[in-house]
Amino acid sequence: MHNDNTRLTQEIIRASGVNPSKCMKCGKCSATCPAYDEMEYHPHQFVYMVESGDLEPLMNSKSLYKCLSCFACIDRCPRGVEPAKLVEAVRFAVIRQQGADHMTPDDVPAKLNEDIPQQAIVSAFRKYRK
Amino acid sequence: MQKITRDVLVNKAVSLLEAGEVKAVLGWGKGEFSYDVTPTVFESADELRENFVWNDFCGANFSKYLVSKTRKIQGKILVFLKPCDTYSFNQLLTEHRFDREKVYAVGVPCEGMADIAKVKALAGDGISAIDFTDAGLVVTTLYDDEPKTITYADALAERCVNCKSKKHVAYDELLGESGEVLESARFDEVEKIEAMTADERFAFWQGELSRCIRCNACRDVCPACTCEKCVFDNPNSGAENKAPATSFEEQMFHIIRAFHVAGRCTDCGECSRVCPQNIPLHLLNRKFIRDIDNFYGEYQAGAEVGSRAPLVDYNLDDLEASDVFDRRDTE
Amino acid sequence: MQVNEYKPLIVAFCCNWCSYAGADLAGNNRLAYPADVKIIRVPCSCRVNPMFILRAFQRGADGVIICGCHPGDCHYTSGNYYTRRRMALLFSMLDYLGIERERTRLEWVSAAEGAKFAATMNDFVEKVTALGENKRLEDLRCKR
Amino acid sequence: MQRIGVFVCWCGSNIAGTVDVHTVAEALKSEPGVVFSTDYQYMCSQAGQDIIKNAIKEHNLTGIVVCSCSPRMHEATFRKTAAAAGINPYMVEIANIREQCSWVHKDMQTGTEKAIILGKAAVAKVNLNTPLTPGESPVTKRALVIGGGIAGIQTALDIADAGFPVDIVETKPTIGGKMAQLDKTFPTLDCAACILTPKMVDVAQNENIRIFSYSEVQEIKGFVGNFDVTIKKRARFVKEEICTGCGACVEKCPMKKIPNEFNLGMDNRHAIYIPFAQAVPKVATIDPNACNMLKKGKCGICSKVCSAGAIDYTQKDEFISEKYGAIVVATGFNPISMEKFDEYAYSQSKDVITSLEFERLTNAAGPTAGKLLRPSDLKHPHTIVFVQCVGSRCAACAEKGKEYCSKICCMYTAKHAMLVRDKYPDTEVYVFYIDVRTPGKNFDEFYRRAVEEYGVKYVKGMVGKVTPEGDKLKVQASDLIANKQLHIDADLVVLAAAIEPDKSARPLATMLTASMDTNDFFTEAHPKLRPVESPTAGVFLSGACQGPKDIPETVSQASAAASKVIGLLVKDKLTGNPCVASPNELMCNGCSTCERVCPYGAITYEDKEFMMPDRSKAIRRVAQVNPAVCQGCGACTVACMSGAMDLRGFMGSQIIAEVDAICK
Repeated sequence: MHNDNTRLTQEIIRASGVNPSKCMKCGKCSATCPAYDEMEYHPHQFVYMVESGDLEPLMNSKSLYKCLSCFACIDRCPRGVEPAKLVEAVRFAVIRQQGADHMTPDDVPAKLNEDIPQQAIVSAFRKYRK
Repeated sequence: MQKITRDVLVNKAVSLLEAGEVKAVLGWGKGEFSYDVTPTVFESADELRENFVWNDFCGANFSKYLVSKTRKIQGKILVFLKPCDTYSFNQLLTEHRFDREKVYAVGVPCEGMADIAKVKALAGDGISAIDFTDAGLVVTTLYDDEPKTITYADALAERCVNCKSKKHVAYDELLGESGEVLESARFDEVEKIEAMTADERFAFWQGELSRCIRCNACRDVCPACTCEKCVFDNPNSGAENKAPATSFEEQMFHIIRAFHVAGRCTDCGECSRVCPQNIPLHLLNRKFIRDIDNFYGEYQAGAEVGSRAPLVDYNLDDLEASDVFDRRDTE
Repeated sequence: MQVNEYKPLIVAFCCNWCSYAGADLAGNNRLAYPADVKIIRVPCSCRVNPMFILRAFQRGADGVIICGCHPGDCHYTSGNYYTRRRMALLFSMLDYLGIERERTRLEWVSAAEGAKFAATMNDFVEKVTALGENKRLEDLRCKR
Repeated sequence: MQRIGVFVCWCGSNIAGTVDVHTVAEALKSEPGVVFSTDYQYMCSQAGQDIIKNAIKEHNLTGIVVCSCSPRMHEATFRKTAAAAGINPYMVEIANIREQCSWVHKDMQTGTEKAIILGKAAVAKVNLNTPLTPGESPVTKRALVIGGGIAGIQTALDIADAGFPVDIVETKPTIGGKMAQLDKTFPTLDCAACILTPKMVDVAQNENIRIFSYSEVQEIKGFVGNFDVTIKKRARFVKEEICTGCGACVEKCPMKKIPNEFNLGMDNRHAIYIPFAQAVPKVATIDPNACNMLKKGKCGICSKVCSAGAIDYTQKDEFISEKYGAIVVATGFNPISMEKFDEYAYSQSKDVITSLEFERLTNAAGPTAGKLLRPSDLKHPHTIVFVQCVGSRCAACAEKGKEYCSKICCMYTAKHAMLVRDKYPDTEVYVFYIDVRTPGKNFDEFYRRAVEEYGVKYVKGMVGKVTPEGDKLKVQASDLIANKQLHIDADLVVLAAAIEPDKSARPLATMLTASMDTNDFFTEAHPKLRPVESPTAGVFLSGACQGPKDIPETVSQASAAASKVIGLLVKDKLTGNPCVASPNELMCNGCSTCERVCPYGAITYEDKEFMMPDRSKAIRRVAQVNPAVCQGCGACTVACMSGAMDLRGFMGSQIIAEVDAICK
């Protein structure tokens, strides 16, 4: 389990390209986050939890999906840590573990609809096909 | 074949000479054989019309001559520079080796120069005449009745196959058009050697360097080797040796020479062109260039005047000498 | 004493302010290292010309090591930074020529690191001894 | 050929225990140049030194090799011995057969063999030694201090008190610097003006000090002890010697809407102005960009009202050339621009201010006469938010901030917060911090008092954004300990802006050939042991130009720099280290490579005429080393391709001789 966790942590760090040890715990990401109040774990906690390998609660938390990817935290972080990229990487990790939520090319035509921007489907396809 | 014609060059030189703008012209002059071109100082229009040469054997880089010629000749000197020569020209200016005011630099476009060794290999010895036609070099030899035609591509010198730049980085006037800095495969051979085992590398260089006759041609032609007195000619330097007394000394010569031009070598390729033993000396220089690019960021000597060469510069977080190998091994 | 036991010849260039003092400290603390190491004092590691290194090899040295102040601690503020670049390039070139890379080394030894000096020399001598005599630098030309 | 004497020391049993000293002395006898060789128990003792002296006389020795302990121990001793016996002290070489031989090897045979080789190397070197004489250069007994803030003032006063003339060059119309703008000072809360202005007056009254205000350094030539400096005294259109500083001109000047730099643009001044009441020199200055008379030739009121007749519209910039022995850089700092920190709305709201602006707002001589009123509507603010580390410790945003800690912000913010709570207890004060850094005497106690006694609310966390809304500033911040996001309706937001070196520092460093770090702070000669000197000899560092500093630290460094300057100026002559680089002009290419690696700026170039190998004459550019500036590192010798540059005492040929002696 421990090894698994370490491997997963490293995978997340690698996939995101973020080095969480650059964080100086100033909290500016959380100060700037527009979705803060809806989160159980806040951006600075995110970074710390990944840094310390405390992934399970994070992956089970709804907070993951509260992040709007507005990138305000990336813009404001004085150390260049880029918390939003970590959030995205953790989301991917969850999706990979879920295994079943895949999208196949066959699913695409059914979803085509004037109200949904085509780009959204393309990116959903990219995200969920593996 | 060169696109720009001899007439354009000669006319330019003659008009500036006759107008008194320049006192002398540094250019390519007729040599003993048709493929033999001699660096020449022309001081009259007649000499120019008579002896000036412009063809696919005009590989010589004249920047170096400016060091001594600007001292000797009163007044301006016109010098013809191919794109690769302009880098050497700038590097010499960076090192204050001649007075820019005393030179009128005319940029000449270059389509790549031919290597006489390649021509000889294809046409045989005893070349009596070479004509430059659209189809290629038409070579007449003493032994064959029929002239042979060799394409320009087949005759192209190695350094021109891997031409790094068709851009003139310095000139007062440009004849024709300047080109661009090119993506070249000039480090491929270096990489090939790096990929060998230490034993193979040793065997390769032993094979190459053992042919050295210490004629010093590489040093004498090199536009980076303009020292007032070379360490190898200086009894107090501890490296003096005009001719090698022990087997080691060549290598000391070649390593030191490459080291002395490291960060200053513009990769003009003159050293390998003139080597009578065909030792690929440019592979030593390119090794340094490649290492510098990899370790300290890309640097092209002579690209601009006044740039700080990598060996007279440093960063606080430069790579450690011991990491040089780890870095390569993990690449 | 064994007769034909191979003893390498090691030349060590030490900067006056840090590494030479580090070597003295190794002496003060009686930290032994092989007598094959002969130290030449230079004001700063940046005084070491690649020609000196090649000269040592030419005259039969089996290994050459250069020791200087740690980066940031140079008595002359920046000398060792130049050394670092020069040696990185030189060592890389020697390796390119097929010379064993263990024969050259650049180490940072402070005046307080007597133990590091002795350990470095022990290690260096051991590595060079394992390689044996320095033939390649001399042999690069002689075969025809 | 040298006549060399070899002296092998036993050092009791320290050497003789592992090295057969007789064998060493015998073996070295046959080395080239050696005419005498002996051994003795303690060479460094009086008796041992006498042996050396006698041998020098008896055998007409020209060179000495002492095989003994490390040269770091007794090289100086034996050099003196040689000098006493009449030979040049630099003809002595030491073979270190104790620390680097007898003490690290156990076996007598090994030790002896190695000692002989080390002795041979020393003999080989001495064979090539030449007598060296240290260069001497005179010292101009006057110092230049660049910058007239507290650092420059303190340095100048200390140097002047020691009896040396000092000139201060200050770009502003008055000395005083940043400290003159401050209200109170931590941790004692003295009023800045009360402790600074008497010092400014001391400067004005000190006979040894000249002040060049409204001036800048134009050119610096020369080297330690002998700098030639050109100072540009900008035209202030007022005759400094005549102006009494009465201020009548200022009162009558019709151009009165010029942003007042001294109050950071928070109020206005006139086109003719005196920055503040205690300015030194207390003379008026006309701002040529604002004055109607200078711009359009219309007005001239100041000239009419000036009873002293000090106004001179035709005044021109004046250039003063002076010689100095030492130069002190005290160019200080500035807060960085806040324009790029959009999230804090500095450009959008007048009520988002920097800490320095806050100082002016609480200063009795400031735009609000010391009443804390917010700039937008001059109302008393009830909720104030202080934000720390704005632009400091900012690694990701090089274009916005600085990677380093600005050091002074924690303390001045505590001071501001405490003073507000003290004067206006009805005010709520928040301080958002990442870490509170308070190393310093009575510093942490001070900060704790702000929290414990004055009720300042310190919140661990940062402010994410500030949004002006109505007459409030909506502050969104995180409280990391409570794990909450806070939303505060503030009336005033104070940003602790990072500090950076003054913009004038970089061109000045170039003129001085003094080195700087990537942040444009001047580099010290040694980070621990020579913190107030620049690596360039004769250039000293005072205050924040070397790194962020508070007032006590600045003053300490200023006095330290002054003592270094005094130590230099008391000397009549400077004796250099003779082991310096020297170029062989015949071989020099003039290529500037050596100049680029020299950390001291010791190398310059000259055009000289030479006879060329073909007997023609040519002008060539050749390197010149200033022996008073060169420290003898040798970086240039390796950079020099032709080998024209060599290092005395460590010549290439000498080192090669040592290599050969060891390897043969």
